[in-house]
Amino acid sequence: MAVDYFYPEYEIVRDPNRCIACRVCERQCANKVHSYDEASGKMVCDDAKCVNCHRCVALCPTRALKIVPSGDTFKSNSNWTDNYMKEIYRQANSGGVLLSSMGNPDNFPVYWDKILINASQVTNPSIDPLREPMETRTFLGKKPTHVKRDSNGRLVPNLEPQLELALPILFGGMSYGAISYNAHECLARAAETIGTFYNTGEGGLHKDFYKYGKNTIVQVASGRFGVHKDYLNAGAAIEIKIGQGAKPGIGGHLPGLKIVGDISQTRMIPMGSDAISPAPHHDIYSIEDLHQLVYSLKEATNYEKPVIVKIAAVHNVAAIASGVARSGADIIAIDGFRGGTGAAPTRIRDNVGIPIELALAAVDQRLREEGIRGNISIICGGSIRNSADVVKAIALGADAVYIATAALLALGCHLCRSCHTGNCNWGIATQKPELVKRLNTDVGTEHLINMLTAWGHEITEMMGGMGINSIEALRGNRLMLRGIGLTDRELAILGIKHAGE
Amino acid sequence: MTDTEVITYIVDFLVRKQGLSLTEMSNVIAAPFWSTISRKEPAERERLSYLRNAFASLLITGPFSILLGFEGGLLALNDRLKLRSMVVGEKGDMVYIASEEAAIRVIEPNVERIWSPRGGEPVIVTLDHLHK
Amino acid sequence: MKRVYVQEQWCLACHLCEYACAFANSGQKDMSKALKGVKINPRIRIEERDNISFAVNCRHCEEPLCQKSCISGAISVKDGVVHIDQDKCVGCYTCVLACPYGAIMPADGGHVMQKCELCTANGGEPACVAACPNRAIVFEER
Amino acid sequence: MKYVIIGNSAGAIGCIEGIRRHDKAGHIVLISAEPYHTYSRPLISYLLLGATDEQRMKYRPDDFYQQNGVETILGVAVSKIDAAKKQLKLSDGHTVKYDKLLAATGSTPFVPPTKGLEKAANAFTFMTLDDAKALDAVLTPTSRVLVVGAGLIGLKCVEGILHKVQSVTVVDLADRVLSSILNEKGAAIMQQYLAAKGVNFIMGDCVAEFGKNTARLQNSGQKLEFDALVMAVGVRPNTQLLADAGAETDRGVLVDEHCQTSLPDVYAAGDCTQGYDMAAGEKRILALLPNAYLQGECAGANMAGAEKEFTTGLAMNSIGFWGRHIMTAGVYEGKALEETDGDNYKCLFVKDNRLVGFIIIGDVARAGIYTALIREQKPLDEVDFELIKTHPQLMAFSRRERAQMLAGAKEEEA
Repeated sequence: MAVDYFYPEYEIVRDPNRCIACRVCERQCANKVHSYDEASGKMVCDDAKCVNCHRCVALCPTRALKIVPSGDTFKSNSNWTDNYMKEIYRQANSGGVLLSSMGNPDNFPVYWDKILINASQVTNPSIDPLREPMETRTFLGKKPTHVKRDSNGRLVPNLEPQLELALPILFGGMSYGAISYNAHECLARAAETIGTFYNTGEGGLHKDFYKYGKNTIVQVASGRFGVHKDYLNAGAAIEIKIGQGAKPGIGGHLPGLKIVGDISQTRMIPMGSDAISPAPHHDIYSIEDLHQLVYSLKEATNYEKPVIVKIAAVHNVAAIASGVARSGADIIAIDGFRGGTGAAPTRIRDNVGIPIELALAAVDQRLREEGIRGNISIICGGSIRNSADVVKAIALGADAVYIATAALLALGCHLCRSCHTGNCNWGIATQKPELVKRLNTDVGTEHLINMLTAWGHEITEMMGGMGINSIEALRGNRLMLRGIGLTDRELAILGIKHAGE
Repeated sequence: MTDTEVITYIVDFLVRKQGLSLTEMSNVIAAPFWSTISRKEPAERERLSYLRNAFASLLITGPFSILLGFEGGLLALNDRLKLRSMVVGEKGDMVYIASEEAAIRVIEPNVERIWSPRGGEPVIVTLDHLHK
Repeated sequence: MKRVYVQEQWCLACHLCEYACAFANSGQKDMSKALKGVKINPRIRIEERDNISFAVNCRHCEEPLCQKSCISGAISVKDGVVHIDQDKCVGCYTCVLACPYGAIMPADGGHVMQKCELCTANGGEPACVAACPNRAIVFEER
Repeated sequence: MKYVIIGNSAGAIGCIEGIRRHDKAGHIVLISAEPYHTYSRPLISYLLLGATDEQRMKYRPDDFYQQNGVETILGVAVSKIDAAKKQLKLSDGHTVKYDKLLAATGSTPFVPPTKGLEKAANAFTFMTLDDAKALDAVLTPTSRVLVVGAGLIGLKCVEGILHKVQSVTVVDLADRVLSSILNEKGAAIMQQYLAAKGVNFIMGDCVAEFGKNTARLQNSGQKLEFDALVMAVGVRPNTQLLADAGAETDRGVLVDEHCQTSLPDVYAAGDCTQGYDMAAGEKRILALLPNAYLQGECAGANMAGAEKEFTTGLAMNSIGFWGRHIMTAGVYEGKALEETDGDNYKCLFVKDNRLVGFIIIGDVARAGIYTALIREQKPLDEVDFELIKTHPQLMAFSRRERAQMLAGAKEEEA
């Protein structure tokens, strides 16, 4: 342990007056941090194993535990931060690529927090959402460019297949394998109750969840895990995953220890083998090839389901989006660089990709300029943290948003960022039965429904404040936003005025 | 650009460019609520849903009360919440439209019919000679 | 009548229900003071083996064998809840011999018996159900 | 409808509660030779021990009779039952007519005829509250007490008085203590334990002749001195009244699964009856309070016109001495699975894939789970018997059965 030993980043503080040695923390810590010392009758803990997931803190009946930064620091150095030094120690010791989970935690600017929302005062009346109907129903899909009429002049509904949502919020793709069976069930049931959709992620769809098909978006990724005809037809829409905000340009990586039981069966890959999906779709080497995959999927599902193309927000995203809008896809999903992941190389997660706010604004602007904004709907994600982010995203031009990390938090996740270990103490990003059972699907579903219901109310409150009573009037309505602490360049990209104007 | 100009461009796009009827145009800019649509007959429900979905961004949620002149007649329309007032009066083959009932009665004290159209419900008046 | 029902598939064998029960029946306001250094004697008990676990407490039977077998008439039923009058109980354990669920046990000291009484004396909401982190026990009408 | 009940203990109270569950209005008359409010006879030893008092040992609250609309005739014995005329003759000359009758006459101590017994000073039996009070009255710290009978009653009496007398000697013809409920191993453990508490035992002997304060033993010829004598050899069911009325009896009054005797509209409950013992598979005397209550409740329901059966009569005993508890149930037949762990002893009796009996000394926690195995005649191959042998637990049952027990699942759709 010599050269690369470094003092744990966090340590557990146990209040001796409060601790009654009930050993709940010991039983509930899958990382084996806590233990009972028979001799002294006291609880002891090994901070080095702690991932700061707060399971013990949450369950301690006498609130005797808290987790604090250990305060141990190398000589302070704003260039060589503690983290960079530790990463070198780890790599000097392992020689391997550092893996980590969830979204980029670094101190890049978060544009959501620099955008402010409008409210009516005199010029137009604000609307009281408790008295007037407030409409958040959203249709995602291609909008017709021309009206068609039949022989006796009646309008022919030439509308491509749409996704109808009660709320412009969908659950982002998280594969069965990265997260547990119970987590998937919660997302599916909540989506069904709320009237929105959850995304299977690149792990295929467990046969038990086919019954939630009409609220499911089935993902087709480069690895084609679990993709077969029934799978494509089971969902309400098909999403081609080109990229993911946390790891643009590379494939997915599910550690072998998570490929067990019916996960390998659902993914149609052998037990225990690492599920590495290749970087590119090997049938899409240029934007033109996307057109073929889109239509082969439409062909396979009799043109009854909208096709979504999910890309990571990277440089030149507007041009990419424009290509996608012309590929026959019905919806484009853009995943910002803060988006989460079950496992991704730390370096890529923390340095590759651009903020979703800028990407979204740029794409919406470009499609409007090219007059093809109606070709596709835009879903943005990575990461939406609250309902204000949702309103800002829609005002910047999104039709709807994907939330994934927020959903995990609602299920109990405490963002300890160690999903790749498969040891999730909250029963979400794990396949160990004794941990999976920690997520009661009734409770999880209820929590997701509560969160979305709460966000729904908040969105209608904010809309009402702006005098808007239907979500369509908020979409792309940049007049409702103002920037603060942003450069003119950033304001221009976002297409919003500065606060005070 | 004033609100009036914006609305005029919207109507022009919908009626002239897209070829929608005046009623269909009204069903876009003052689209009924989804709850109202869902109570309609299937055919009507499909028609209104189609219009509201296809031209979603042209829905005007701010309150308005407009008079639109077109070759051969007049259209009067309130926003779907009817936050603005509008009254229509008739006497013989004369039609009077104003924000307030009092204005009509000043012009025509013996007006025969007078009513206030519901939000989003267009009132279309055409000149007689066109119909013969 | 509302009873405590077990949803076995969600029980994590964390034992929080036992500590909540011991505290609720301690008559004290501070859990640390009530239970520090104490070997708890809760009225709800966990059974666990491998990945299976569940909490057992009195089922408050409609035909309670304990009440019918009690030799001192210390056990009575009020609004469906089976109570023990610890003043009348002489600690003969006949109820322990009768209860098919093993849900009656000696109170501290072993002279009188104790059993779950659905926290009727502690505010009416079972403390064990409130403490369960995974809704493995629920208090409802079935 | 007029219900008449003879007796005032568990059987009688069970009957009242059984009737009132189905007939809130019918007139109930309860006749008891004892003057007391219903009290629990087994508690008399706890009374002497100081674990209870006359108020707290009442089997039901003071307002029980009034709450249940029961007219009580206390301190009066029934001298004759006229089954034909459906009426009773009381010792005070009155007659009481009945539509439905329950006889819960209990049992009386059996005192074997012994030479000179009438000369013995301070001789008592140990059955009623009066017996306990009379015995207690004569005891002094220097009293030497001779107890004839090392059964449940005798030894519980010893537990009640040991702390207030100088010495207690127990004599029993049987070779071991508590012979009716313990096997050799169990009895040995308990005898050793009780002896350690200061009880003197003389087993395999009986009293040949009594003097005023002396007792000469038959086999060993020993001469014992005593200041107080308790005769606790055994009890006899009180069947005379019903036998004279024509009811079919054997050792006790024979009752069917409705607790009905052979006489129409005449039921019986408690120690006086001989009812079906499901572990033994035949009708036996089951002089146990729980059994008396259940028979009384069943009889009451039937008397009130409902349809109730009591088929789960079972020998079961829970008896403790100074905190050391014994639990026994069923019959000791079939294969005996013994297990000793320190001063805990457990013996399970298995026959034809069923648990038919058990003896537990010491760690008696949750023993009711074993009792239920006997009562429900649970096939042992349907439970994890190896697991449940270690200690009684619901883990040994199937998930479906646990769902029925703990999750309120119905029989079929569990």
